Amino acid sequence: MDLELTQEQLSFRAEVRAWLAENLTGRFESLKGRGGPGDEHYAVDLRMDWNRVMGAAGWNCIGWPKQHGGRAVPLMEEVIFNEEYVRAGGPGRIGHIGETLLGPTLIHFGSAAQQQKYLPGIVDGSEIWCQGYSEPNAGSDLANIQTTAELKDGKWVIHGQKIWTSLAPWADYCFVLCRTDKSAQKHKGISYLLVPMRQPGITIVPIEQITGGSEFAEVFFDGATTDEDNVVGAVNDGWRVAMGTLAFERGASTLAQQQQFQKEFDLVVAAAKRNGASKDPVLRQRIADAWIGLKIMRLNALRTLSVDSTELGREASFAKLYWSNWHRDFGELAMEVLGAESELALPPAEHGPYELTTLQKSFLFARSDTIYAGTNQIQRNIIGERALGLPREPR
Amino acid sequence: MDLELTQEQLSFRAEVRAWLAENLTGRFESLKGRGGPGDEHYAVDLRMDWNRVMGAAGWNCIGWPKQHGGRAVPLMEEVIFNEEYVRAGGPGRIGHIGETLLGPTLIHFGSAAQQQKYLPGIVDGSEIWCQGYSEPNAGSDLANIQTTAELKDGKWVIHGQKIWTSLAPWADYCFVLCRTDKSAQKHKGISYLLVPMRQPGITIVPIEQITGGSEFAEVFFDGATTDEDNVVGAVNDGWRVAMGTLAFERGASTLAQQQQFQKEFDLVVAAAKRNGASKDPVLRQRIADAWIGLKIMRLNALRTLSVDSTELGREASFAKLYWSNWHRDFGELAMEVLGAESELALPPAEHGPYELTTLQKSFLFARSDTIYAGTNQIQRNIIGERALGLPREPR
Amino acid sequence: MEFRFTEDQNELRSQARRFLAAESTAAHVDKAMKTELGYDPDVWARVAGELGWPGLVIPEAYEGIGLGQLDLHPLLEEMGRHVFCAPFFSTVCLGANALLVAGTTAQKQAHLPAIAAGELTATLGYRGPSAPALAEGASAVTLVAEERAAGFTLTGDVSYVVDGHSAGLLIVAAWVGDESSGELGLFALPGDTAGLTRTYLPTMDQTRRLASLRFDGVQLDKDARLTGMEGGRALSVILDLAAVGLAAEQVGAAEACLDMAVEYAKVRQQFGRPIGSFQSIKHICADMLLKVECARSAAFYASAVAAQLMADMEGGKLTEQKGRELAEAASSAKAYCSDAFFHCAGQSIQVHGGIGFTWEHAAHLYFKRAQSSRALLGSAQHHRERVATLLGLGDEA
Amino acid sequence: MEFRFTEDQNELRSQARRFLAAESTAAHVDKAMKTELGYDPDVWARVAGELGWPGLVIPEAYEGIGLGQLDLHPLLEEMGRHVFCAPFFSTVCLGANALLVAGTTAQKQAHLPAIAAGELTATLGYRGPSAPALAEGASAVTLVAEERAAGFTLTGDVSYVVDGHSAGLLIVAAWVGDESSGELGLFALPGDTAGLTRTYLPTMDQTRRLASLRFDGVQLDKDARLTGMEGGRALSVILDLAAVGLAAEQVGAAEACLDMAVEYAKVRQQFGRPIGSFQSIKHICADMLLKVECARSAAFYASAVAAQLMADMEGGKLTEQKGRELAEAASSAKAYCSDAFFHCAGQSIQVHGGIGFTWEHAAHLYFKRAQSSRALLGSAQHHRERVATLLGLGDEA
Repeated sequence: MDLELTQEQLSFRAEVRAWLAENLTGRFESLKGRGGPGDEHYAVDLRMDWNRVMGAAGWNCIGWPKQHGGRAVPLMEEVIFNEEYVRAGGPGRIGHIGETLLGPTLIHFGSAAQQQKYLPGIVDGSEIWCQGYSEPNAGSDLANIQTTAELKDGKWVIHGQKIWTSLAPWADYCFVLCRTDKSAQKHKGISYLLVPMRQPGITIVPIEQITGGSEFAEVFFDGATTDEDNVVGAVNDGWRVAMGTLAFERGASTLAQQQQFQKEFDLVVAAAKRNGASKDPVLRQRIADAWIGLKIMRLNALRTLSVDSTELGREASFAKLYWSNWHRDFGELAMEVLGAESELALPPAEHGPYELTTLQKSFLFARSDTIYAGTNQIQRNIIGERALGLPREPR
Repeated sequence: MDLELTQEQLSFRAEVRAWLAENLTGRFESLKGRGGPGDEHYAVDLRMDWNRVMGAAGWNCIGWPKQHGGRAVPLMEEVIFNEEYVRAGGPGRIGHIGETLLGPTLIHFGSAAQQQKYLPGIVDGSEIWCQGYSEPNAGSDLANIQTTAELKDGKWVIHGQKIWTSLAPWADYCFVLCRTDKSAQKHKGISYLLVPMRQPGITIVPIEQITGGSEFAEVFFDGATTDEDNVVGAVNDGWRVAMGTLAFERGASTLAQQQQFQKEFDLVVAAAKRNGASKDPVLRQRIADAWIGLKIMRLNALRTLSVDSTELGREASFAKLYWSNWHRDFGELAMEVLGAESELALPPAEHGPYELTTLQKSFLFARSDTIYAGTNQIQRNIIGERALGLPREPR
Repeated sequence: MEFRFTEDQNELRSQARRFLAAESTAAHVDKAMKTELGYDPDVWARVAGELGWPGLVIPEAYEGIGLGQLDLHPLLEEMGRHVFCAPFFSTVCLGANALLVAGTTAQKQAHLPAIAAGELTATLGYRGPSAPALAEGASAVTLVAEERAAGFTLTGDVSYVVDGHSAGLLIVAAWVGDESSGELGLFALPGDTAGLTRTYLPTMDQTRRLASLRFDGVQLDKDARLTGMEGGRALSVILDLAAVGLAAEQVGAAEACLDMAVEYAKVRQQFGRPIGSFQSIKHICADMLLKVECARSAAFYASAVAAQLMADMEGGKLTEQKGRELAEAASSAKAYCSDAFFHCAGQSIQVHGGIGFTWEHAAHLYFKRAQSSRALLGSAQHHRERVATLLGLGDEA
Repeated sequence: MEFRFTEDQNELRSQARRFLAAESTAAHVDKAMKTELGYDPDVWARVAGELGWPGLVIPEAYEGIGLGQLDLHPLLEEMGRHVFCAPFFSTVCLGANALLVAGTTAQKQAHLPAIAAGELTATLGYRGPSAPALAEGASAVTLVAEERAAGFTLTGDVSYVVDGHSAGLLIVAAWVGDESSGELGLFALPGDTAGLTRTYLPTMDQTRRLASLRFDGVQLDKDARLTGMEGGRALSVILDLAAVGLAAEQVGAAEACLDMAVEYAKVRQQFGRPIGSFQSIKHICADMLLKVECARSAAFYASAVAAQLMADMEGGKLTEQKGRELAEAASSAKAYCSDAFFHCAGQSIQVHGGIGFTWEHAAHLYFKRAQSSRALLGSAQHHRERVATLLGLGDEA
């Protein structure tokens, strides 16, 4: 075990830190600490500018292979970048769906033509992607999607409805799971299509969420089209491609998220010191427990990063379950520490009709953490079946 | 709502209290507070004597109809009796399986001959019963029993194995669920037999449990017999009879149990006051929480007792889940309050090789509370399906 | 011994459920919570006029209906169940109770008939904005009442006052002289008293309004002070009564969360079967049921103790013992019901999945209400600590 | 940056698992735990002779193998996994560590080679039987060492001493002069010193022995006092090292509980399917996995910090900062691993159903060990409070 950074890693960190200090200023100052989960629809246009500035300096997609425009840095450097980015207050990455989901999918499953057409826009920060997976009747049971695509005159014609699509109003493209063979069994007959968002036949309806914001949207496809060759992998083999996408996440961003949580934790400690809760032995227990949990989140991620990708340890299987539950419990603790004050939203004069504090947003939004991207229940099934080898439920 | 006792109830209580004060003395003094769950094999012979003394004074089966030897007192009087009994330190009732399970079953489902033959021995305290339900492969899935009974020459001949049978070495009779029609579906073809325990073909093997005691036993039937007419209800209709038995429990003893728990709680409070844990704000929270939980246990039982038996409220559906989880958590709290001292068993000179304190036994035995008589998992299924009407799992 | 609702109480519950199912729908709540007033005055007028609820526990001598705190219980459960936006909790559980506990006959006569008639709303404020987070009751009071020949001068702040920006009658707790005097006084004053500034405070839970009150040397007559009971003791009893009322509300709201979750789990299909057939969802619902019913036991019992105490007080034979019983029952109920409601509101979102955290679905209203109810009148932790003290823990040395 | 076990550590683990799978079976444990000694001396002789484990972290200068605390980690995990009954924890984690931290070169020379050779067992005692339940570390010490010209006279009691009835070498903490002096001393003495009475204490967990020591004016020479580091600081470091070791043990034991439960859930059939296919059981196991791996992260990191600290100390450059890091890591690990092991031991019984609470099945051994490990060296609550203090909570005013 060696928990120290190498000389190369230290100088990489210095480079990242210096660049951010120099560039995340001026008109971008207002973005600091904003645009994360629960806040993804904040100042999108400015964040798109920022995304292009990042791209021009070569900071998008640093882990990608060089031939696809990346820097091919090792995983630990990606971690260091993400940590520095959070430390500097870097805003939620508007291009993250392209960089972490669609890009790796195309690199792995896409044709050379697809790679040439779509990857540069992600790398230079000019094009934004969104994800079209969930549907009203395909949540935990994702394979139950009903959106269809039919090939007509060299184009896929799409009908159906997607839901929980972040950034839909701003995205240039969407990767959409569609049923392309209705006669096939559930997991078969699905194709993975790349669809331009700015066309007739697509209607976007924002979903107002518990915080009053509208990070997510419903996307209705009513005869929207995409070219025949915009299918990733083979036709009717989209399920395998989609599952591949989910496997690309290997913990580099978990550490950045852990650091984001650390910032929220620091806010709670500051509040406790201000209002006297820090002297209360019962709350001290809970604050210490949260701190230990946060530390373990980091250690788990470091373990995940330290194993070869071929032998992903069991500690990777529960990362989502762990952080989402930690964050849910933490939100509750934050409110308890604030006491009566926990109710007070931001004053109406300066802010909108319903503008919450950072900790209130965190408290509320954390309730979705245990639901999206695989509910707690689904996560426990996966851990039980894949990591422990317990038998599946009879279907 | 009226939480006061009536004049009649007050004088009944005085009568019970006076009798116990006069009789639970002398040679029975050593029984005080003993023989409860986890301790049922304690001083069985003396407790059998005590059971006969109780019977002679008319205190066994006071809720039974008069024609069956009871006093036909209302439910609230049963509650009062049980509470006074616990308050006086009355030992675990050695005849409780006969009084609360077999007796009501015979009164409801038995023939007149069966009632005349078996009920008097329960009422006068001379005969002890045990229960033959669970088997190694029929725990949560009770209907999966494999013990068979075949009718030969006017006698049922029994082969198989029962497990978790309390008081087996001392019992005169056992009520045994046997498969009497192997060709029938799982819940059909089961009969409810009354079997004398003192006969060849029955082998009793005590099971040593976590506390070092042996409250339970395995009972092996290897050609044991019982008369043809010792079947309760119709042949092959025993499942219905067995389920009926389980429904007879309506909370009168829950209140006595709550009071038993109150005694354990008082021990913990005394320990906390002695060793300073009572000044610790964190443990104070947990002690208060346990007290509130105990109070609610009592209030739930009072609600159950206050509704007509035909409209059993939902609060009855979770009594087992509630008290077993309370007791489990309480045992853990007890150990935390004791701190380092929690490890110290009783000194070896006076006691056996492994003799635990009351709170240690409670702590350990509570781990079986969430398992026997329907595990937590089964209880939650029952609540979900029966009280809330949620759909059953597809089988 | 009987521990169940009477026929009359069940009838009151049915009446309330009928009315609120029609007049406190999700659309009504959404509309009301976006106004600064926080409720629909027309609906409130009907509540007072047609149903007489504001006068329910006001004695007939003061033109009320003369029922007890126990009869309030089913009503409050239903209000919680429907997230009813109205100044009922503030006016009845805080304001009217304060007058009943601490008012003189003249003071009761002056205000209770108007409250019963629905013409006057009222509330109680006690917490200073600068009070430590964990302080509660008297120890959270920072307002000071200086005694003059002609009356009192009130200076300082009170915050977190339920419906404090709109209530017609304000009752506030203040230290007489200063805090070191240890003498707490309760004062009643009209909402539009000169020198008083009221500020509406936007809250995370928009279904219950809070306000802050600034007293800038407010002059009150001598008879503004409620002298029917010593101020510290009175504040404690009033807050206990309010906590019992809040607990009842929490029970009804928690049950609404359970019911929503169960209904959804029966119809929502995933993997070709209703999600309620999966053990994970089924067991979540089972645990919610347990908490709802345990909460009901605790709150209903507390309501019974509250009813007895009020009866004893009317009969002029209020004992220390009864006050202690109320404290124990109220703190137990508030602690348990707060946690139970919060648990159910959170789990209801979990069972609903994605739609559970949308604004469109009512689940978020309950979740926010659960959080705000938990923080109001002292946290569960505060109430458990109080129970520990009442059990005599820590007294030994 | 690398956070994983090395090849050598994995090899050590495999070796340990092979040996213990053969020599620490359920039958061995059952036999050992029924003796007053608490372990099989023949097996212990083999552990020392064949495997050299007692000398693992003893420097080569003192005839040990010279590995670090980090290499101890996989070994302790395996001992926990097999509920190994042996004086390893007492001799190495308490005794040898105490000498390494606080001993002079002469004292190390006097005892460590014998420990490494397996000829001498050792332990550390600090808690007085009359210390308050929540006191821990120095504040739990009640033994007094009176200073004389020729040495020290020790009077008083030490209890809860792991293997205290059988250890060849006892190291005890005592107040020098009296408690008001604030000066803590550590003293090493042979188990058979005159004036010392040792009493074996039967325990709920029979797999780890406790004893009480009565000092009836025990006379010790001057050089019995360990003077390599100031006593109070040394005790704190030693107890942190021991807590780290205990945490590693807890990880292995927790994983054994998980493995047993999973294996059983795969084969046990009810309702015509393996019980592990039911979500309720599957999710219990998933949560156990999570706790086991999180516990491992916490304990392994703490072992790394312990290894660094020992290396720094050997190099003569131990800083305040490193001591603080160890305290933080040790208390975090002990708090988390205690709760994780207890959780897993309890849930393993639940998954096993009826057989889980029989004496015949090993589940009860783990459950009792989980409870005793939780109580040993300070409760999870104590360690969380310590973390809170280290975070600077409560320092502000």
